[in-house]
Amino acid sequence: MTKKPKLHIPQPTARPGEEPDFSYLNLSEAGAVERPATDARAKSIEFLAESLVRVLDDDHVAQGPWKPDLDEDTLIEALRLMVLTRVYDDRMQRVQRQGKISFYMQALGEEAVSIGQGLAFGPEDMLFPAYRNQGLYIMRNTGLVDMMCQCLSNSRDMCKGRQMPIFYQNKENNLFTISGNLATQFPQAVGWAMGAAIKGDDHIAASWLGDGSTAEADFHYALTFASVYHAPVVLNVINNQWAISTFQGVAGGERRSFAARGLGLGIPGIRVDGNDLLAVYAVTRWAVERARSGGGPTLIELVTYRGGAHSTSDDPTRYRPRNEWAAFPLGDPVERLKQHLIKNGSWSEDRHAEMETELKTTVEAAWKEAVSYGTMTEPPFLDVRLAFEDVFEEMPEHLEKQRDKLLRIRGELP
Amino acid sequence: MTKKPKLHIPQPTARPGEEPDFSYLNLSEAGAVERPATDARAKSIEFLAESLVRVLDDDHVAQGPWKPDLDEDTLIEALRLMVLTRVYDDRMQRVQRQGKISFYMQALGEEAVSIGQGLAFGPEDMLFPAYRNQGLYIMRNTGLVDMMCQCLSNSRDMCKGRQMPIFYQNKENNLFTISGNLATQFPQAVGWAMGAAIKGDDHIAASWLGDGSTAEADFHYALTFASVYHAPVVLNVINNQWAISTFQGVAGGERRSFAARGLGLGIPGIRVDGNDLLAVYAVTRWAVERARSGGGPTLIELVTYRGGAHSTSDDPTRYRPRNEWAAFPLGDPVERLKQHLIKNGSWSEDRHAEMETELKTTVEAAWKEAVSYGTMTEPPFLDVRLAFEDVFEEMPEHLEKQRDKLLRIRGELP
Amino acid sequence: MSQMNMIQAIRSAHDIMLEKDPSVVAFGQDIGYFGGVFRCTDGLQQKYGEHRVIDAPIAEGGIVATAIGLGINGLRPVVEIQFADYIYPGFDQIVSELSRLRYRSAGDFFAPVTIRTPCGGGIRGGQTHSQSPEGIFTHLSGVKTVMVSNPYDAKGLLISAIESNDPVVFFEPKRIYNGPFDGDPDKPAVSWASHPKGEVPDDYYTVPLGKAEVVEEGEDLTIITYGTIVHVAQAAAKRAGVDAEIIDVRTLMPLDVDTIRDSVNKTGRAMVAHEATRFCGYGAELVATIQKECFWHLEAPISRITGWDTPYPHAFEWQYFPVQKRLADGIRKLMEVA
Amino acid sequence: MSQMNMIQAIRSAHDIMLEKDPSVVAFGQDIGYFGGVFRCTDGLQQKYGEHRVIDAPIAEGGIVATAIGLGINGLRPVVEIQFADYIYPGFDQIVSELSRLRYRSAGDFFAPVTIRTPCGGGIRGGQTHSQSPEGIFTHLSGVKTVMVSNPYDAKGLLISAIESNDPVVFFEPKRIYNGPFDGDPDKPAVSWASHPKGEVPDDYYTVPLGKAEVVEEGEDLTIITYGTIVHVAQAAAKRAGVDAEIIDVRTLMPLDVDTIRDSVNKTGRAMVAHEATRFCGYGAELVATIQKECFWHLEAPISRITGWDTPYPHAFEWQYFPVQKRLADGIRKLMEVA
Ligand SMILES: Cc1ncc(C[n+]2csc(CCOP(=O)(O)OP(=O)(O)O)c2C)c(N)n1
Ligand SMILES: Cc1ncc(C[n+]2csc(CCOP(=O)(O)OP(=O)(O)O)c2C)c(N)n1
Ligand SMILES: [Mg+2]
Ligand SMILES: [Mg+2]
Repeated sequence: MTKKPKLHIPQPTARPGEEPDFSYLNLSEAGAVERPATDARAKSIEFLAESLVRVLDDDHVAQGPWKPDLDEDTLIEALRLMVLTRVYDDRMQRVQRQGKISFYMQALGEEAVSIGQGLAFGPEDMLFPAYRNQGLYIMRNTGLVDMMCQCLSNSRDMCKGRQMPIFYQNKENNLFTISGNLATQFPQAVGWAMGAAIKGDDHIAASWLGDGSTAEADFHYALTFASVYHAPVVLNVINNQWAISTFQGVAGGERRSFAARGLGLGIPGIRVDGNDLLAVYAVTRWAVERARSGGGPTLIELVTYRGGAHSTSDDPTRYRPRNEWAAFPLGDPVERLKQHLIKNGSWSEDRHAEMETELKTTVEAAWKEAVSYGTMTEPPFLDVRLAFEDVFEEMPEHLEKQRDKLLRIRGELP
Repeated sequence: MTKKPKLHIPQPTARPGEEPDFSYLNLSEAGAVERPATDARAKSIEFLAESLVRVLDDDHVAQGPWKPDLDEDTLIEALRLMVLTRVYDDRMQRVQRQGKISFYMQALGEEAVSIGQGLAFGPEDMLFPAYRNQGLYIMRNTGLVDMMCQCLSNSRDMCKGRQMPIFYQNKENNLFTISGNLATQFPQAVGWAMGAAIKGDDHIAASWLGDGSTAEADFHYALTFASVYHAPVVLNVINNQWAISTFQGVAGGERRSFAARGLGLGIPGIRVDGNDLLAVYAVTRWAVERARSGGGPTLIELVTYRGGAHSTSDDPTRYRPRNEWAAFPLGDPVERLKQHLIKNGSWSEDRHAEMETELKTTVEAAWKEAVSYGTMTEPPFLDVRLAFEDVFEEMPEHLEKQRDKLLRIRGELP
Repeated sequence: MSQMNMIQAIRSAHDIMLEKDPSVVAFGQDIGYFGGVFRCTDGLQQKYGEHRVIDAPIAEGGIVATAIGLGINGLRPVVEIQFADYIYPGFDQIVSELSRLRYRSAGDFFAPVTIRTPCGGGIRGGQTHSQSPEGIFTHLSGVKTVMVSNPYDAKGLLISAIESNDPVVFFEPKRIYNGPFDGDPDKPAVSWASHPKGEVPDDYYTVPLGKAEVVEEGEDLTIITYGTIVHVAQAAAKRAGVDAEIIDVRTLMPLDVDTIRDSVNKTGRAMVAHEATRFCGYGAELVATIQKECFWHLEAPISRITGWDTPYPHAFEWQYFPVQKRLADGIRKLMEVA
Repeated sequence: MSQMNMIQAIRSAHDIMLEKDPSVVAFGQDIGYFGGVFRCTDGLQQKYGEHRVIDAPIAEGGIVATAIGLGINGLRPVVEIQFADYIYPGFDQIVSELSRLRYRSAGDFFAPVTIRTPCGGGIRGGQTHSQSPEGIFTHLSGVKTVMVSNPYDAKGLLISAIESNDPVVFFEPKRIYNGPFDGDPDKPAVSWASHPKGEVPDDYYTVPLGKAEVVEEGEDLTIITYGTIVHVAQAAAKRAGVDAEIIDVRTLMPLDVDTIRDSVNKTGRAMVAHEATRFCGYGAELVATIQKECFWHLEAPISRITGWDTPYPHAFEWQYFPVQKRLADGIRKLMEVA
């Protein structure tokens, strides 16, 4: 090969040792983006996919037509849930470092996505979360102890020891089980929504995936089927700028926003400041109303930043500047909502510090309780028979035999 | 289920017994659509994905900025190739009906796609055709006898008996082997184009698929990888209004054009009158120049109509009006180019009739020659040993053994 | 009772279940208005409406994925994949989601999806309309796999599959949709009319998942097979003049080991036959199971007669297919082992 | 010669081939700038440039498809699928295109793609980071399948795979990337430093595709296995105090039948072991082959020791995994058969 290669290779704006550079982010002023009616024609609202819906301005004041109608209590509760998510993450990250659980993934910096969006759905709307949506489980009352027991694969594990940490579920509260396979739940949510429409129900579905995951086939299936059947579904791309080591350009983000992906199928896209809880809520609520009233699917891109490592198996200092998060122009979602509430006079640094302490205590107490149900290395353990159950509704003979063989090897059967 | 279902089910405008209705087709006047520079920014030319590039007007006169610079000889040759495709199709359709070949698929009504687009590429550009692109093989000198021998799976079959009829290939002239699996070749073409760019070559790639096939994952992969790596590739959707029994709305065509599918990834889309050879050529040439000069991928939607059955296994009268083709507003591509040439004074009904007779004779002679190399039922047959070759570069032992076993059963080995 | 071919029997199963259970929906390419390229759902959209019998986009992965979503939402989807050769784009959703959903969620979520798909060759379909990929589904934990060989079973097993809360991959050998095929390609096609299993009850009935059937009793050897080859084996045994016991496995996973063990222990000789390629095909599991269960009774090595380890070649279809003569030769050889 | 772990050996194979053959390109998720989540391509983009070692979007199907396109255009792609559990979105392109391309085009087109992927459990990866799906690839006609068990073979076989004009699916058991694992989870991890196969030539060499290796000679029984379980089998045989012959299959397809036949005919007893689920797993083919080839020499039924027919459960990882004790028990039992 003597000729000069000319394949375009996407390049992040900064690598370790370089200055962070977010000039590529197309930002709008808070309050600047028009809010169309929820029944606006898809074609007429394409601008929403390119601009960035923001409510909170740099002075933490809510601005413009997307400013949602959320009362003080709700906002304080939202702040509490975001902080709780962060405190929970922090605790779990640390117990992983101590070897108590095998793996963990934080949502650091992305808390407004789950909490802000979660507020916009009705309790019977079915949510298909991705692995960084722990906030959805927390806000839908999954119970910290239950979530911790899942991560511990202990005797009270909701998954009966079958899943790695963080793969929660909450059937009662209409939260689907998380998959380790990226994007697979996206078209499933569309199918669920189609089912609701077939049954004549008013419920809608929603799902989440990351910027990197949009390259998967399931993203395309979801958009295509949602478009064809006009399914009542809210599809969300969490653009936290990074997949694992590859920046969002490797998924096509260099050329158009992720919110634009469905335009060619007639699916409205909205790009929103993912670190602005008010904007996140407002945009999601818009999409929820649209879907529920027969307006079909919406694709929302939440622009945010992955504040931590991809997972406890990852070391981001190898591929991005250490201080990138600090330089991220959309800031920290917790800090922004907190300052907004302080500005409004509904909150204070003291109350915040108090709440943080309280939540740390809550999480600490939950952890104490959770480990009392066992850990991977300390009893009580799950009964090993469970490894053979739920493969099918009823256990077939060959699995009974395999189970008994294992029990014999373990000396638990003669 | 007592509630009323409300899932949107796409509906064609006419079913058997009803009046054809193409009012859903968004048509532009011939000559009306602007022709941007080949290096125009994707964002600035989105209108091309919604309008319909047309050159030939209702009076068969070439109009407007897309009017290509093709000389009379080239146009006559194009006409000849279209007619040849149709005559070939007609002959092969009939021999299938006679049981001489097992299967066939016509391109009736879509001849301008292959011939018009084929003219726009350089000989070293690599083409990845779909099964209704026989015109590409014909125009790149595949040889009618060779094509027929493929359909016959006879002793001169280029595929050595391994493929059903119509799955041609022509390596020498840079035509890839056709796959029975829809859409799979689309991202392969993108990979080929990426390879050309890696090697620093100037060659580009192109691929084709149908409206129905755009729902497949491979369509998404192709667009995504083409966008990410800015691959020099021309991607073509042949929108002939129908998949098998499902109209293009079941693939999402109700809401946006297929040309628009890549806009959300920054890929320009052009919607073109697929029955207007001049427009087809002009648009493709534009995309070829853009790709070759580093402008990246283009998605072209060719609006046409499947004049015949889906295949010889299909009966379209079960699902669409008999007279739909006759009512199709973009007419018959052969007739339109013929009338254009007559109008220009370069052609006449007589010369046309003469050419048709000649081509029928040519095709007839080719068929005679082809069957002399055997048919499925008459010798010479392919050597059965060939069934075991080319699974791998060298035959592994287990296949040698299986081959020998078969030969022994057949009494061809002791 | 009616005379039905396999297409009619499958249609009847749909019809009954669509009628009986409002949560049943049929979903697939060309299955709605048109009634399917093999006509298995003909007339059903007209009867049950467009919300029950739904035309799908050409995206096997999307079909399986959205069917899972329908299933989670309380519906009972019966999916048609137009040809088994085109099931692979849906493979990830089957392996990674459908088959493991119940397990990973400790029983909280499951999707009772039935995936029907025509398989097998003998119709000049070449390498992309002839495959028998059952062996890659039977390796999965969490889906049941069926291949039917006649109209009676097709209807009864399909109803069982639809009613099952486990996902089922349901293979229908297209060569025998219209009549049994005895593996002699030179003979004219026959219809189901003359076959006892072409007599099918009009009403609801089930054939249980997980049970093989002894279709011929015999003493000399046991042929374990399924799908089209059941008929080939019957004819081949006759041709070889051997008193063969023939087992139609029907449900490939979970496997009815008892029926097979009892038979082989009785005859002492076993042949495993299928149309799919041999290496790591389903037959390998049958052989492995038999050698373990019947080791001390075996008088000869278990033989395998299958498609060759090549793609399905268009021109050499009948050289690829395990035809009657090939089976008969194999039977004779197996009987000769002293 | 250097001490290398399996990651270093695989990196060295890439390094040598990228250097030697300008048509070789590496392609996969996170393999470029970052060097791969398991570090197998660390430093290679820096050395060979961004056009030779390319970060890919998260779309396994798209990666395989475009790699085929690269291959058709004369390049020699070495693809990494981050975990074997995520290979299924690429399955259609592997089955329907990559494996049959040469056949369907009568040799005119082929794509010399190597697909590397970490497989297997024992790292607390749960059901989506632990799978061993080799058995669904070995059933395909037209791809070769490899699973390696040590650094020396990993490098030599990977070079062979890259140089092969046939597509190769290349499994790397991640549990033994950093050291052999003898199947006793309670023992501390060991490194490759003390293992003879951790001695790896720095330069180019090949280990041929299609050849098994006898890693222990013995008289009492033969254990046929591959990947991680090779080490488990060695330890288990010692633990059981049995003079076992142990065969590392290495290339699963095409299979080196001769080596296996000779050994089992000598010992008269065979055990097949792998980590993948049992039903229709690769072991079934091994058993079927052995029973056919060695029938008259077998003194006991061939035994299979494998993962159970369930997904890989996070908490019960060591109950699922065929641990040393399980193999040792199986060996003893097999020797007891009179
Ligand atoms: C099908 C599949 N391929 C690859 C992986 C491995 N993997 C896990 S997370 C990840 C990156 C995902 O990035 P993104 O979608 O942006 O989500 P984020 O982690 O940023 O939230 C990858 C490649 C996987 N889990 N599933
Ligand atoms: C993966 C796959 N799924 C299904 C089929 C069966 N099939 C063959 S052609 C066809 C319709 C394709 O329609 P379209 O893409 O519009 O192309 P057209 O035939 O109209 O040219 C279908 C469903 C196939 N060949 N491959
Ligand atoms: Mg991300
Ligand atoms: Mg079409």
